[in-house]
Amino acid sequence: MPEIQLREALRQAMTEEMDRDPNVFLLGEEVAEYNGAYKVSEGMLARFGPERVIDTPISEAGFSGLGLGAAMCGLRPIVEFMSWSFSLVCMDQLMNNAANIRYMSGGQFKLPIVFRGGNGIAHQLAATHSHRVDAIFARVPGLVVIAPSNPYDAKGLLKSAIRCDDPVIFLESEIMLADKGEVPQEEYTLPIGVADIKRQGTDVTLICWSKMVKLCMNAAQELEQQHGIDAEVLDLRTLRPLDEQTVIQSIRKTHRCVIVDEDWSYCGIGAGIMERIYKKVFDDLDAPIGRVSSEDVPVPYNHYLELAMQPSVEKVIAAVREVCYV
Amino acid sequence: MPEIQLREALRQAMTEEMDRDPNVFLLGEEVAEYNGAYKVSEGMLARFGPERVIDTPISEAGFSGLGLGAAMCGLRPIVEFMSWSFSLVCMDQLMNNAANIRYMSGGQFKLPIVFRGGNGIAHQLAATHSHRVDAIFARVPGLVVIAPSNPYDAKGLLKSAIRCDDPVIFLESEIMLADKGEVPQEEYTLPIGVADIKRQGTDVTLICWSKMVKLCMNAAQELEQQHGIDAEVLDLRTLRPLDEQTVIQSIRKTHRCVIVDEDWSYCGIGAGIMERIYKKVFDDLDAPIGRVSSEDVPVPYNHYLELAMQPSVEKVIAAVREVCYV
Amino acid sequence: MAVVNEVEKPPGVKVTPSVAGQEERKRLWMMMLIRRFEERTYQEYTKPGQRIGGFCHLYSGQEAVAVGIAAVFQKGKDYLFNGYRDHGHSLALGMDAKPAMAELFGRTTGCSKGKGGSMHFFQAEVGNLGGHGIVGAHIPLGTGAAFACKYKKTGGVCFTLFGDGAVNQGTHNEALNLASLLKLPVIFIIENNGLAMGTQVARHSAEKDLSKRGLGYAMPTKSIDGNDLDIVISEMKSAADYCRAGNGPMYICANTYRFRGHSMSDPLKYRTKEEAEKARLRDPIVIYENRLREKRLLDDATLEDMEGEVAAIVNEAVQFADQSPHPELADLYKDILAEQYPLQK
Amino acid sequence: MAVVNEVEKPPGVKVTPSVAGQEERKRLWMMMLIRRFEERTYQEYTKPGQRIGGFCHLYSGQEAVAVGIAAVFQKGKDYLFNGYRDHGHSLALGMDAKPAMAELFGRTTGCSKGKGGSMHFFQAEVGNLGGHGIVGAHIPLGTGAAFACKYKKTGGVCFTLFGDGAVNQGTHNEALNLASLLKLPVIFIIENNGLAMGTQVARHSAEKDLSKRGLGYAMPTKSIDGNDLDIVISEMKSAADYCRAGNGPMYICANTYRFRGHSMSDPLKYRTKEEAEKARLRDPIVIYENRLREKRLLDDATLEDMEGEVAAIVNEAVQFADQSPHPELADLYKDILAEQYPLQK
Ligand SMILES: Cc1ncc(C[n+]2csc(CCOP(=O)(O)OP(=O)(O)O)c2C)c(N)n1
Ligand SMILES: Cc1ncc(C[n+]2csc(CCOP(=O)(O)OP(=O)(O)O)c2C)c(N)n1
Ligand SMILES: [Mg+2]
Ligand SMILES: [Mg+2]
Repeated sequence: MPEIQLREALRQAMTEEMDRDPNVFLLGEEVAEYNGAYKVSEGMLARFGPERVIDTPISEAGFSGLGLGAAMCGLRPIVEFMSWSFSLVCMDQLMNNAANIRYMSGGQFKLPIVFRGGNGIAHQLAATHSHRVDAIFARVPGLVVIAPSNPYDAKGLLKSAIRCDDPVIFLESEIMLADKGEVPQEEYTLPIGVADIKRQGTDVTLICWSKMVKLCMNAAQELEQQHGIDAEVLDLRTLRPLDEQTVIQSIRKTHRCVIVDEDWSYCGIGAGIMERIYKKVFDDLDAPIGRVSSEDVPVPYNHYLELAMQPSVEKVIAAVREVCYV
Repeated sequence: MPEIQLREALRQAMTEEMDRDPNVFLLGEEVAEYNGAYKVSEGMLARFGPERVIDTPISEAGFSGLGLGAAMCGLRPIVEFMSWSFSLVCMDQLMNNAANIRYMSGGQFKLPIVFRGGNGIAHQLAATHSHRVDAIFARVPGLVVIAPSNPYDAKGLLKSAIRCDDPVIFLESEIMLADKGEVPQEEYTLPIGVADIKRQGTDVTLICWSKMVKLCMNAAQELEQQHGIDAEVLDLRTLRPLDEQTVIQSIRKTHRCVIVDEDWSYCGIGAGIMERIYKKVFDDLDAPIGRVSSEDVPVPYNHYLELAMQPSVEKVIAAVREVCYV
Repeated sequence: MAVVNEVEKPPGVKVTPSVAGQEERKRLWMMMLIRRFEERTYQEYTKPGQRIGGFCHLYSGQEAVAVGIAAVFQKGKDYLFNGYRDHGHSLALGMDAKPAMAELFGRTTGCSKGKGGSMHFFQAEVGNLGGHGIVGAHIPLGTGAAFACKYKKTGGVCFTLFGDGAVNQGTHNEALNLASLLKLPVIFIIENNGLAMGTQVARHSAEKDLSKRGLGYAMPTKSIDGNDLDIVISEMKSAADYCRAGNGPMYICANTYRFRGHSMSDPLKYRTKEEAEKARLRDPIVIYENRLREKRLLDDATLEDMEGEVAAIVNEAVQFADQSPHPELADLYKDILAEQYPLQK
Repeated sequence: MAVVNEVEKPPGVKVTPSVAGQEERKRLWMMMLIRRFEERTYQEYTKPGQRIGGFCHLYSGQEAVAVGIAAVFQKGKDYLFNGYRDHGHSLALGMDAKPAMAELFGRTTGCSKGKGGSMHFFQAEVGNLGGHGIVGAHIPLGTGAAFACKYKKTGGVCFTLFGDGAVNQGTHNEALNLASLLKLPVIFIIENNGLAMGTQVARHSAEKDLSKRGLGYAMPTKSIDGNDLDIVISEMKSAADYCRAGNGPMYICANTYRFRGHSMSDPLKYRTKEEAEKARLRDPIVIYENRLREKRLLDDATLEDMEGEVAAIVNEAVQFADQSPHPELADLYKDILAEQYPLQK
């Protein structure tokens, strides 16, 4: 299988779906002539032309709303946010118009729209440009939230998201765009709402998604080699709806769990998962669920502080050893 | 002590603080000539004049930002949102400018500003007008989040919030504004960051805040009378910073806990509290922490559905009986 | 197709005999229906044992705008977005009074199954895209519907209505620039009733002539009398022609007046008796009625018939709503997402 | 006080002998300092073992705007808000090059203690209110600082700068209306460098003359040459006088050009060599330098001195930054909240 970058996987997904369905189009800042701020949409203007690959002004509320109105009329927009941090200026469009119009109209409308872009902490972009919006959107009924961890999942899940008739919040990571992974030539899609065991293990379940999966895989390796602990790495892939079943099954097998989250700990996804599963696995747990998340501070510019505030292999190993009492 | 409505308590707090400090002023939609959409600021224009009680256009991002800029220059604005649901259109001003400017400037600025208004589900206002923003803001370091449950607390906490040099998210409830309670004539303030035991109990801890406190008090009474269960009712009052100590002490005493939350359960404050305390009380618990929260659906217009989706005395009693195994 | 549409009368409503002026009478009739619907809604809302809840904003006094737009609205092609003051346009676009009233009563038979309420009337099949409660938030959606018309080359336009207070939401300006930049067929229509809740235009907009709030986007702007149905029709007609021709968007301020309070809870303290009385003289229904009389297209007998008709329709609507069932608990969980999950496609 | 300010030279910088034209030379000198600072920043950012990170936006080519504003800025009274392209105005308002460079290096000695970086330069004591990364989000803050000036009757004004792309954020329009409605002393200044990242003005704004994006708010709007320092000074002077007199806000589009890419990662593919060369002819530093020569206020020797001075200052700044310590882990948790909790006051 050819190895490609995550940004290419995203581009392939969009390109294939735009070839497949003329109602799909791409909208966002610098997606067309500049070929994408992070080159995700490179070459798509040349291929599909300015009617279907559209540069917008810096008007997130305006163009996300434009996408939503178009979706109400049967089109299938892909709206790119240069960064999910900028979605804070159009939160109402997403939390109200995207999430509620179907419900408030008694089911009269479908909203087949994908909002995608880079989420989370990149490199020294400081507090305003390093938001992790996972929990902000996963909290809201009416939305679907997806956060892939590798090129294969990213392509398969983005294709499903574009075909999905519901509004999808698709969370990428700027610093994962260059990550390489095997992606088959043949077309495929992946299911939305299904977690994936990235590594089988017996001693502890590491729950993670997006950027944190690679981190947990590295930690799992070191745990095995240095500490003889066999960790199972569970990649949620979809944050809403949450695949509780797979999570619970894994914990019932390992009896121990650590949730690794790039977000702040209070009211983040990690907290949400605990809320959803704690009662159901309470009697299966040999130790309280462990947590690794970002420090409860705004993201600083300084490189070392920025690293220090985030989850690390060391922090994951420490948390695992704690729940394993070793 | 005189009994006054919660809206009067809020008005007294603002009026006393504006009398005390000429840098305090009130800004918002319909706060002046209309005397407040919900009559919280009734009479304040007459008392303080149009320089200090200011009607704004429907520009939440504009006037919340105006307040923040003024706060950076030494004023102490009180910004009223007609409803916290409308803060979604200015989320960036709150999550970035309010929460991060101090940090990003290396501590050069204080932001002594209070944002206040009605939060949560009122009467048949439907999905867009019934948001519970508690967790959205409590998740964010750099903000202080307060949610009082009665007139006495509301006045004492709002006065402290206005005197506080940090940005405060002050969550009221439209349907509590007419609630009456005793408020002393003498001036007083209440501490920010301190929970309050509203009812001493030995069998189970009910964690709640704002509207849910009254609900839990009623449930506690019925639990005692009907089921012989002695519930402790813990009113958080401040959602950030969370008073973990009081919460943990109570659970160590009762060994059982139910968190009652008007928000959705996934990634709400209830989830946040579990994240913060579960590990610390794991060995003290005789049962997994119980939960009562709103159903995972947008808020419907129909009166009966709207009630059905929210926490109720019955739901609280059922949850308590479950954790008490009776 | 006809330059302007016929008002569709619900079955059973007899059409007045004389043929001359039939269209005009039907339009008058529709304004009367809206007025009657709103005034009855007021009664139902305020009477003991209240069966209507939440925020409810009445359209009385502004009827000419919605009926004028409906006259040029091409069903199956065009779209309309509005704020929460949406009963009038919904009836004008052909919503039956029954599902309209039933929605206010929160019943399953309501146009939004009782989940949306007064602020959220939708009728997808006629292009009525709501009914939106957050001030200004629907204006970008209007550019999106217009985008769809252009993308699919349907020749449709999107009428995007909002109040005078909504021009102060940034979404308004972002939408204007996008629409003009992409040359989208959208007509931005301010229903300027002089007030944003209790705030007069002069107290919420630095520029008093609201049509000027559309300046700076290289699109034509215009201020019109929103209480004169004939003017509204002709202005909307030429605006729609302009947009359909691919010239991009247009910005129209329709000046009107609301007779009732902002919502049910509004005591109208900010309004003098004199102002209200003066306004009554410019009642769009009275203006149009007199014009038809002058043109000898209307006589007392016919008007009486029409009044009887609209009264009957609204009575039936209330009965229908009252007898309709409330949603079931299970409905709480329906209409949230369109798909079943896990989802593979 | 002086009509326009003297540029304050850091101690140790010798002032060129002849007294005539001293002010003018100091302004030229400040533009040269900014240019040198930015070009050195470019080198430091791009050289191996990179010590500057994150988004970094250079001001080269736009110096006349910041230096012109600084000439009329009244310290202790006035305020300035800007976007993230903020090195130039910070130096022009008197920030020492050392804490400026140290901030880029992320050190504790930086103007924001290494927590803000390039986009977040602040200097509270001179009224430099930043340095803001979210496009358009600081424009309402500018109206707030102006509100404070009016509330406290200080006679101060707030210079609120933003890029051409920021006019498309709704916050821009909400701020304009609020400022005009409340008659706030704020000067809205578009630094129109022709591009929002890779998007030319004509592709992001329906209205090509950006000064017109300020229409509709009953405030004066104007388009000026932002590359001619004398023009900028006189226009800012009259705008500030207008605002200080209590007339409300003013809207100015200063047309300029950025020599470098949008940020460090920008390959500048959207720009032809010809365009870039043409722009060089309108380099604000060259324009002003030539004017001073024509006026016989500048000779080669003096210019050489000045070049030596700014080079030395920037060199020292880099050394200073390089030798400054990184923040400690404990600093991560400082400067978040001003108070200690639990808090009772
Ligand atoms: C973003 C937002 N802010 C505030 C409100 C509360 N609100 C509802 S209607 C209204 C007044 C709107 O006036 P206008 O736009 O003139 O419309 P009209 O009611 O006159 O038809 C306000 C302030 C809201 N719904 N949304
Ligand atoms: C709300 C928001 N959207 C997008 C961005 C990403 N972004 C940063 S700068 C920029 C271009 C701004 O151009 P302009 O306003 O002309 O300022 P200039 O860079 O030319 O000085 C964009 C799109 C952002 N920071 N904030
Ligand atoms: Mg109005
Ligand atoms: Mg620019």
